[in-house]
Amino acid sequence: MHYTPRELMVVCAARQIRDGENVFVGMRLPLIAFALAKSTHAPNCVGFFESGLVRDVPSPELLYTMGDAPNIYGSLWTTTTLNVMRPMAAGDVHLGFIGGAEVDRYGNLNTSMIGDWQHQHPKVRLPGSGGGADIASFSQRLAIIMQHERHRLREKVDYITSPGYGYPDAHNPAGESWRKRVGLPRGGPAALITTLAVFTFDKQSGEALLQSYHPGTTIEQVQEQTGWTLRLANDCRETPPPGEEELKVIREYDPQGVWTG
Amino acid sequence: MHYTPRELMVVCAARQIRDGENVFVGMRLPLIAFALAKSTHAPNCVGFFESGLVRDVPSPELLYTMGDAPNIYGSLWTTTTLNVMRPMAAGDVHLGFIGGAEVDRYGNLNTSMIGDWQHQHPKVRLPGSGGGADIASFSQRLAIIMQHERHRLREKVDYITSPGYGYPDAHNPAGESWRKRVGLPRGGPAALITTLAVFTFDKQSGEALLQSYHPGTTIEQVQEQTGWTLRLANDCRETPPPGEEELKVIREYDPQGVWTG
Amino acid sequence: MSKLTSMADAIARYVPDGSSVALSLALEPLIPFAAGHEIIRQRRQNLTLIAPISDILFDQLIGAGCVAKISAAWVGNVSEGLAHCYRRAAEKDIPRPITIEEYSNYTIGLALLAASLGSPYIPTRTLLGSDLPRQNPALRIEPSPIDGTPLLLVPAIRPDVTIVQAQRSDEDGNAHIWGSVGLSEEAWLAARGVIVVAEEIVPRAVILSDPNRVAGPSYKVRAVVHEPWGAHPSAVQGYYNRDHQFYHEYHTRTRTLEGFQAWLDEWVMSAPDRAAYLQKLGQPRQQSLGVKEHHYAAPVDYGY
Amino acid sequence: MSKLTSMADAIARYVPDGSSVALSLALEPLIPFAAGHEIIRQRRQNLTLIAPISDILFDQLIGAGCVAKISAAWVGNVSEGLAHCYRRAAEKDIPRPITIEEYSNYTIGLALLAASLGSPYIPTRTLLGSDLPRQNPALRIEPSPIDGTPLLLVPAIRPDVTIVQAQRSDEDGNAHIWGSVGLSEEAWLAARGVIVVAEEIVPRAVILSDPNRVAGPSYKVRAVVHEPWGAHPSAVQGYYNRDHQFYHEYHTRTRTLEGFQAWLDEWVMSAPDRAAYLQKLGQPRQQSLGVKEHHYAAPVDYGY
Repeated sequence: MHYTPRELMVVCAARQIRDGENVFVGMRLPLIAFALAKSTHAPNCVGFFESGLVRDVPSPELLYTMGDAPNIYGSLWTTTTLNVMRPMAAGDVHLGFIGGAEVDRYGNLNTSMIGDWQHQHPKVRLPGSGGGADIASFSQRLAIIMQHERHRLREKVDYITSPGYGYPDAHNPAGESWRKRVGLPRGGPAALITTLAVFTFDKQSGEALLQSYHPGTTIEQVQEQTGWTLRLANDCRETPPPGEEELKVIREYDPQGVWTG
Repeated sequence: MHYTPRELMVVCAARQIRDGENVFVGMRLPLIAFALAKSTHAPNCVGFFESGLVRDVPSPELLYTMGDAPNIYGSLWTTTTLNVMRPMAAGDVHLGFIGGAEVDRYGNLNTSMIGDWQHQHPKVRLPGSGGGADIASFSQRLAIIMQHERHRLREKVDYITSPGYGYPDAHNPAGESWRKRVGLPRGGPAALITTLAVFTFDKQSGEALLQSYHPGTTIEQVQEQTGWTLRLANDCRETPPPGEEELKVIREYDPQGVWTG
Repeated sequence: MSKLTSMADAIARYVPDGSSVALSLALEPLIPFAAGHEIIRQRRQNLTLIAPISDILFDQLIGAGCVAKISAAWVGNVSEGLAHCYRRAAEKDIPRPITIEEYSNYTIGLALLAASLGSPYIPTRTLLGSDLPRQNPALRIEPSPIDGTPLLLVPAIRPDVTIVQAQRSDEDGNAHIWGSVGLSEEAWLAARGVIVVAEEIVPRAVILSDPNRVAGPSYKVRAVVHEPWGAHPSAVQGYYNRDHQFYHEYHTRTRTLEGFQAWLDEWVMSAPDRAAYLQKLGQPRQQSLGVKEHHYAAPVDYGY
Repeated sequence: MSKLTSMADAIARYVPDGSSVALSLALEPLIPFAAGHEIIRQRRQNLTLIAPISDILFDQLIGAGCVAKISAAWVGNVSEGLAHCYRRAAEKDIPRPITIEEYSNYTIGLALLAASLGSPYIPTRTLLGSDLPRQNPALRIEPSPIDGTPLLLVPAIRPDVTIVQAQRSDEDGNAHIWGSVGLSEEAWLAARGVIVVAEEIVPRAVILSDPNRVAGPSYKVRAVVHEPWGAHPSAVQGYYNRDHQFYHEYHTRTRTLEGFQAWLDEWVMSAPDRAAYLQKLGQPRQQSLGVKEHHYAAPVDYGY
């Protein structure tokens, strides 16, 4: 059955959600992933939206922004931005989703500036963190969703907006121990989901491991489009394609393919 | 025209309120003082209640507690305790009222413990600060309302719950400079209103000055009931008695004399 | 899934001996007396009680010997004055010694706020120069790293459980509270778990029709207890008014230890549950406390 | 006394050159575009803009040259992506250089919270290991006085004025807001003054019938502006929906400087006020954005 790369990404994102989890949901693909997980394997997950919303059923209509009126209607709690982020800061959010312009092999994410920002004007000024850096700092697991292009998956990002596993230095590795060193309370990237592949992370070294490559691509093609030398997960294999039921839910939610086309 | 000591105290308290001020209102007498000021010289004052209320008209019925239902009805804002205290912390409350079990010549107030609390059980355990210590710390002016008895107006209180002007030490005076030294952002006692008299305070030395003694008492009688040697304000005189209009408002609000009898 | 349980089960399961419990958070109204009385009946021990001001509920829990520690701003009887059991415990260790960590309303709020923010403390300028920082070992004074001026640091307090009295809730713990809410929101967000005690259990659709009025996120709710008049003698806006006379009677009857024992036996120990309590209170008295005049909120449209 | 004024007067009096302005606080909905456009028409200079995320309003104010500094978490076009004027200013100083102090949504919220609490800063554990503390000189990392672990200290931000878009308000600035409110409450309490822009002006009794829904204390309100559709193209729950197409057109038309100028002239400079803007927008488009289905909140009784 035919499907688009974005539909596959939504399916991969949904598979990150476990039943009963508190999920900090971003816009676009994660939003649809939340809807998909709810109606398949994770009926009891709860979605948090930084505009000030908690809801446990997908919005009745496709959203262009999380603040759209249909997302407020039927929510469990409509409140302040701080109020929905406070539980995340305290450790109650299991999984957070974010996207970015650049990511590096340690899962550090840049959504702020491309270029040598410390000494001159940035080459490209991106919108910035939004809630991304907070989600990356506070959620127990982070799932990153990105377009897979060689200039986006880099050895080192120009600017760390959302901390992943940092970098190794002369004496210490990246990874969980780096997060502890800098003072982050928990968490770290659990998955990097791209148009070509899915990566997991080695929490000790902090490095991305190729977990699966999407049907129609090869490890070689993924390497070509990746700015660092791939390390493979032990069970690295082809990404299981979407099931019919999964595609059905996605297309019911986004019939025009606004986000998944 | 006859009036009770408490009615006179309410009148004296109301005279502390200036038009247009934000007033942190306590219970009992200050509450009636707020109602009196509103309907006489300060129609535009606004009342703050720590249970989480802001209102600009007195409650339609006499209150036993600030959280009574009639006090919520018709309020400008019903919210959290922190939300009504935040403006006070930021300096927006002009006048705050509190009562206490003990006060000393520097306007330090004790509502916590009588006796040598540091080395043994307290002789009397009082209810504690409530919001009192915050009102004393944050409001621009503090008005203290108390029963005038020698054991209550002391040279030095056993425990400072609500800071007034502190104490002098070997090198520094009490007063405004003491508040600055300990780090209080502003404020200090402006008036001590008792069943016998009204005191103001010398902000430099922090000492209470007898401003007026109530009709029927004398300076000597006030001194007898006061645990420190009185200092008189330059214009110390008899307290102007309540006007007819003032008593009318008080008795409309508290016809049974529940608080003012 | 429904979280509806009896009060007895909710307290038995979620308020074990030694736990720290935030309750009586809205100051004078919405005090969960029914929950407190069940804690007493189950003879809970070594509790830490957390609240801004607690009307007479804390006095009852202290007098019944359930309490080891109080972290609060005020323990008394709002319309009457002193709390006799609190005095006996603090002055004479009767029925048992209690540790008192004294806060102000603002600082106990900041302690709960800090926990809810995942922050170790909140700096403030209240209580400087007062004896509370000397009395309460949790509070500390440090120079500001920004300008060196003295700051009071109020460390986070994370209750094991917060008991919230609500007007109405659905079976999952999505609840509406209105009227003055005190520190209910901070305590809900700061706590590890929440027990909701509601005057009414309503369909989910009623609560979700007004999501801005919801008291807190229901994923934290462990139990929902349907307990009409569960807050008596305190007030519940739109349901019943404060029973001032009851507070007066309590004040006069509990001056002596024997008087308190008699009061406790009469109103708590010999009333197996809230139904029995209300029967004892009697219909006429409930009627006299009931709502005389309705004042409904203006309509609000969540449509699109 | 009534605080009703025209938008022109409100901006002229309360948003002088060089002031710091918090606006666009509810993230995507309730963005005060009408207020922003009046700021542009009055050619305000050297403003500091404060918000969590700002949809395209900040981009317009930057492109029009009103802005010297941005303290925000995100400046872009939520449904389309990058903000072209923001890029031109940050990358090429066009039309003028701007200082950017980058925050996250949580930390800009904490900065406003700190100001509203009268606290110099709030400590937190977000952003540690990120480059924001290096980019933003206001943020600093210090060891916790409690356990020595690193903490990010977020200093207070006190806006000169906060502009709040509300569904309804009375003439004194007692206002109701519903739907997601973002940081509106923090910004209201943190600011020196507040301008309320309301879809409807209603009698005081309507607002006071539901005091728990009031957005903030009205003593802070300097001006109340009655501006129906003042938030278009953003959404106002219960009044109109977000005009996604408008954001798309803006995104495509403002890629070039000339394109932006043309857009600005067409929608802002040559429309003297909101009425003219709406005339240009047209009835059919307003109708298409209007509420199709009403969803009213369940009744609430404040009676006693």
